[in-house]
Amino acid sequence: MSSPNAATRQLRYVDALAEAVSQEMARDDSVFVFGLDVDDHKSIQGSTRGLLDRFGPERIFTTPLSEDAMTGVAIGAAMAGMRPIHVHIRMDFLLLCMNQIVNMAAKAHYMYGGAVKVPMVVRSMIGKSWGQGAQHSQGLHSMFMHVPGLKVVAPSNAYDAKGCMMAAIRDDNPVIFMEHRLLYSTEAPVPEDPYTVEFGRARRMLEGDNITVVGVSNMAVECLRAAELLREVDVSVDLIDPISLVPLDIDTIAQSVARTRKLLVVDNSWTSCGASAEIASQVTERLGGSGPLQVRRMGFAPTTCPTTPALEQLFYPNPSTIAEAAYAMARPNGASWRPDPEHAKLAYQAQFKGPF
Amino acid sequence: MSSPNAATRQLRYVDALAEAVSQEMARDDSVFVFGLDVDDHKSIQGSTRGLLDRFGPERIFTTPLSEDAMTGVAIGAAMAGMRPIHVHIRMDFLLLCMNQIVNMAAKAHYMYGGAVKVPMVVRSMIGKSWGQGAQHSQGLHSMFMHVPGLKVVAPSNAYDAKGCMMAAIRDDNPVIFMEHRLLYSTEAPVPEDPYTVEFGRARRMLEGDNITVVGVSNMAVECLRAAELLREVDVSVDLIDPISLVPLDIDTIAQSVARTRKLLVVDNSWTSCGASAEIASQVTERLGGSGPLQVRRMGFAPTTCPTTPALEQLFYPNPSTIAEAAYAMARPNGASWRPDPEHAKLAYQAQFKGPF
Amino acid sequence: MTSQYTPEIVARLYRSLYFIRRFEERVAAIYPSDKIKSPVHLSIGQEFISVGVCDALRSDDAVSGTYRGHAAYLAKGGDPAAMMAEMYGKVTGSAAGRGGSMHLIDTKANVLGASAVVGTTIPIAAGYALALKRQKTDRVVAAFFGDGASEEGCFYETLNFAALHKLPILFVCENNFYAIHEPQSKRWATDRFCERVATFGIETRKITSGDLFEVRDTTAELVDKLRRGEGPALIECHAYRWREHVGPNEDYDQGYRPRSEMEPWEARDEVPRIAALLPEAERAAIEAEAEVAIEAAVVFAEQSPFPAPEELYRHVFA
Amino acid sequence: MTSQYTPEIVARLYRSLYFIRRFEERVAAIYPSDKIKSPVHLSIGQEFISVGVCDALRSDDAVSGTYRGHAAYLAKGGDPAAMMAEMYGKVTGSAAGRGGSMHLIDTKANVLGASAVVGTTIPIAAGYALALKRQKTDRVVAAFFGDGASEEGCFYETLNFAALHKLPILFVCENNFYAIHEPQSKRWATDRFCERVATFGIETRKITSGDLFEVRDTTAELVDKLRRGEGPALIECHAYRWREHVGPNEDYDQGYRPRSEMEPWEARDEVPRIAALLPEAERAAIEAEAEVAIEAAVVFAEQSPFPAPEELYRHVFA
Ligand SMILES: Cc1ncc(C[n+]2csc(CCOP(=O)(O)OP(=O)(O)O)c2C)c(N)n1
Ligand SMILES: Cc1ncc(C[n+]2csc(CCOP(=O)(O)OP(=O)(O)O)c2C)c(N)n1
Ligand SMILES: [Mg+2]
Ligand SMILES: [Mg+2]
Repeated sequence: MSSPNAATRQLRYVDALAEAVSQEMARDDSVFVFGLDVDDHKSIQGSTRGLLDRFGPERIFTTPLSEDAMTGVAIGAAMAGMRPIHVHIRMDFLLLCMNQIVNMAAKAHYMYGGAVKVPMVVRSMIGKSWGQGAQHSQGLHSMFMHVPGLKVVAPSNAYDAKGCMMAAIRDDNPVIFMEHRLLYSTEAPVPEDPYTVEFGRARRMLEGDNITVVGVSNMAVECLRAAELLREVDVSVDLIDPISLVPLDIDTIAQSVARTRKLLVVDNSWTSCGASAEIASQVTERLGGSGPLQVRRMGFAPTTCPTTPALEQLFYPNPSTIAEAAYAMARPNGASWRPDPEHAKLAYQAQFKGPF
Repeated sequence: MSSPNAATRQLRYVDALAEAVSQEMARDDSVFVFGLDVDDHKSIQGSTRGLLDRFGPERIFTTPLSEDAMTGVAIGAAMAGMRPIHVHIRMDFLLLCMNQIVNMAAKAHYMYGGAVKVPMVVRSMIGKSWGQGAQHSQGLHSMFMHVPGLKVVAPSNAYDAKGCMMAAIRDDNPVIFMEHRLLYSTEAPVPEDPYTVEFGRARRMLEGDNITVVGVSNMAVECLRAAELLREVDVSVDLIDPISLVPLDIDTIAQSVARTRKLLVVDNSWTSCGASAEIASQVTERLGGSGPLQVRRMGFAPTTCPTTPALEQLFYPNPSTIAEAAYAMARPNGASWRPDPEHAKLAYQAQFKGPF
Repeated sequence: MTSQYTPEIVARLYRSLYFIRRFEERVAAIYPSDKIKSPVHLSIGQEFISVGVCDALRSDDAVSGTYRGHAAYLAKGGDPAAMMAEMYGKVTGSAAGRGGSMHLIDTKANVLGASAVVGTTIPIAAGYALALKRQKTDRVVAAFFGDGASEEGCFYETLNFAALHKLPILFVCENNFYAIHEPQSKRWATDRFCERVATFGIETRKITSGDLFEVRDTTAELVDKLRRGEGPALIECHAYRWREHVGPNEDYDQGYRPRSEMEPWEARDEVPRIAALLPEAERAAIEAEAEVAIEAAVVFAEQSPFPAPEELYRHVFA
Repeated sequence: MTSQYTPEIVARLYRSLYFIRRFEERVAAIYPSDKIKSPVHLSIGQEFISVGVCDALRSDDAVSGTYRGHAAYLAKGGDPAAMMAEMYGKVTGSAAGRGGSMHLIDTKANVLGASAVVGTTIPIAAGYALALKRQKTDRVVAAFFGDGASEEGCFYETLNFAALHKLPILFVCENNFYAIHEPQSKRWATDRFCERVATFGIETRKITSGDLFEVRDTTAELVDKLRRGEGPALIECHAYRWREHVGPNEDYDQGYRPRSEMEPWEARDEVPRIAALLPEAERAAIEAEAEVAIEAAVVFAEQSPFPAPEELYRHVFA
């Protein structure tokens, strides 16, 4: 991770994304951005704001509704030496692109014996709340983690958003860049100068002794709040944000679990064959033989995402359910405990309002 | 599992598939079969043989090369009360169908509040050897296991192939039916009368005390051979074939591991976020806290599948590498051991010849 | 408007048209209260297409709609109370509160469920039509979709398959010239859309008038052919979306399209035009009846309970 | 054949055509030895298309082929020794032994890699063309694909995008009437293929003659327009696959197609026809040269080593 000397200021996640892309486009002519609606006045919730004015319609342009072919176009342009950033307003739409991403982008470098590279970034956003429902809420990162040849990153804050985006654009491989709608308005100190956040290095967000908690994407934020709640009942959490899922910094996670012997992985998707399964398995393969190990995964309920808020709130882990689960693991012999739900709310959950 | 009284005879896997479909088509007019090449003289390596003659071109027909829309057609026909079987000659091509399978087939029943059902079967075959390479070799079951609403089955022998196929056709949900090219010619005793193999019941193929081995799809067969080799060095294997991956009979697996405290999962795909990760995680969640637990996963090498036999043979687990890994787990303090590779070969590996 | 239009038919058409317009206006009015926590894509201004098409269908024919599907759902006879309850997220909703505005369904009225992934429902509608054909009925399916949806590959795949198998499906493209904020000029290489579809051997009609009667007549003629097994047909129908892409408001201040584009459409709005064809008393009665039904739907939605927590786990598998 | 055909050009065309025919015949001859453990899809009978198209391209133009891509690879100047080694699975292969017959690539000759998933390379070729355009070159891409591939949705998506952006891409559909064993009548609703493509504003040509010179002339004319930035073009070229879909043999005994279908194509085979245009000595010299080069490729493949085990883990990431 480079440590830029430049001044930092508070920046929103969404603006950090736009700034990263803008700086890279200025630095490198071969970078371009395309995808439905990247050039309209809403500019993907602001995450592509300013790019059209600055770089013109040859370098940032919308497409027809043709996600499959457009992914192929990105791959072809990348093979020819350009650095496309292909944007999707929901991760669910990547299901239309699976053939190109998995059969071609992931494999081209290997399958052609190293003769070509596919330096492209696939940006997509996970939706949540306000009736996003079955088809606008999915976190599909595990499908990409499954396939060799793809990098997968999921920054949880504005600093990492900018640094990962710059690293993704400079990477010579296809990078699946997973964003979360509810993180867009969250702020963090972000240096003005360009910098990269290196893939494969997890961030220890909190140091603690009682339990290791890994939070993926916006679940890192929810875990942070859970850890605050847990501190009130004297449970100290070693909280880790993997930032990048491929490559995965399993060393940092395993070192922590070697100490706590308790691992809770909280993901932004279903647990079955999910990122949480991978993290839990790798830790167990390393540490299971040396003594008791408590492992638990949390993620989406094993159902389709319902639209009604009455059920939607039960579909996701939240600081309260996370804290409750972590407490039960950390104090297996104590009485069960759950934080006051009102108290457990996250600031951004109160703010966010639809329709999108 | 129903136990038919009828006579059994040796049948090949591929013929068991055809027989199951034929019997169901005869029983139920709403069943039909479609997909590229299902009605040609090669009839998907024989797995649809005889259906055209018996049931005519309205009930078994080829399609244009349009996997995405054809999956939608299957879903629509299923919603209207039919029972389509959509056939793909390679599982890799399901990547073209992900949007329809994941966004619609898996979700329709839930997302519409139970108003519709989607009883369809998606048959697809995993390819292996003879230069199948990057795009004709993938086992993508974990992507489907990730998504609630899909059933996933992977029979490893002719008996289960017939029974699972009948169960899949009768199931009111979308079922991803995963076959393996190298299993097609393998024989087993198969009753002539119709019967179903119930989903969610694993089969204990061998009873043993030293280690639990789970083998998925044709890896169950490779594990069986590995277990034979291990018997020669006095390692006894509790070998489990899950048969169905969703629903997954984790009870049978966990009961075994509770005894052996050693679990080796061998899958027919990559391990990262794979079926092996899910099985390992569920077992760990249940049993990790109660004492040391050795867990290991084997699967495809974490690379794209190369075509050259020189590398392809290293890409897959085989009886020799499986036995070696299981031995190391069962005898952690012993010297390492590996069976004689010639001895370890499977009969079907010697037989199989390309081009397909 | 041809002479076949008896006063009864005109009244029926107006009943449907007026109801949809007012129902959506009511949704828009409720929206700021945050009681409807669902992305809503209003069809205001485009309702005449659904009304015209659905009136030419039988009740046992099926309709497949989109996330902008309020009009098709209601025009086909979908239950308005269940729809309103669905948008409120109530257990009495058409999808038991799991689908919201984008996934309307009413199997009794033969409204197939809609999808939030653009284009996905097109091949599904064809599959439904295949089943109808195999069942030797003369039922047909009308599949609605937008101009944007027609850019997805699955649309072409479906055209080819439907034509090859002579499926009883009427494709209805609601061409409103935009996909979200992107005009057609940035998405379509040419506008030779019907000409292209025709090369599959599919009969096509392009309707640019905004005339409900033309939509109905055209549909009736094409559906006759569908029932005779002559294979699929397509209508491209021009229309204009009066409100923002998603949400209750107008958005002419956003700069991506001028209000002047909408004005000709507003000027020939079918709601007042068809109203004017009816005797005043009848018109008033139809409108009063609609208001009562809409009010009843809102009350039903408001008073219905939310799903109980254990509902979360129901219906994952059938 | 127009008067522009100097003896040099004819000799060059024959050199390429004869080489490809003999190279594939050699592959077929080797196949039963099991040394080539790769599914091979021979282009025997269809080579004239690749030869005609590629001869009209510059060496800095690119070609995108398919799993039936031997002809395009060789016609564009791909290295035959690397290709043969690739089929043998040797480390000296064009893809270092990781791709086999279905994934041929030669970046020096501007042969983009091929895919075993039908249709996938079509949009990739368009992306390559987009890059060439952005780089302000006048280079073009020729994208080969089969009639079956044209049924995939991504083909239509690509046509629309390529036309919209006026990309320098020549689509070349090798229409051999079959996808594996399925005839077009079971896959295409109509054969109004060029007409359909033209509705995107794409210039199209249909070549049914089997004439290499017509292919070359047509390509030359269209490529001129591409270089001038006038947008994409498409050639539909009829041809016939003489051998089985995959593998080295004929398969007229299988019942899905009669040998009589092939006979007219065999009768106007371009190999002897163009041979006859050359002076005997020159023809013989070209043929002898080809045999030597093919023999050298086989020797190279035979003698090259297999990749070492650690090669398995190379090139997962760049
Ligand atoms: C596959 C897919 N891509 C993108 C989107 C985002 N999106 C939602 S609506 C829409 C516009 C669709 O336009 P059109 O089909 O013309 O319908 P209209 O909204 O104009 O009625 C887009 C791009 C989506 N939901 N699904
Ligand atoms: C997406 C996909 N579907 C199916 C297949 C199986 N398959 C391999 S070649 C082929 C036929 C393709 O026909 P066409 O495009 O006409 O090319 P040809 O073989 O005739 O040269 C098919 C269906 C595949 N490889 N990829
Ligand atoms: Mg539109
Ligand atoms: Mg063909």
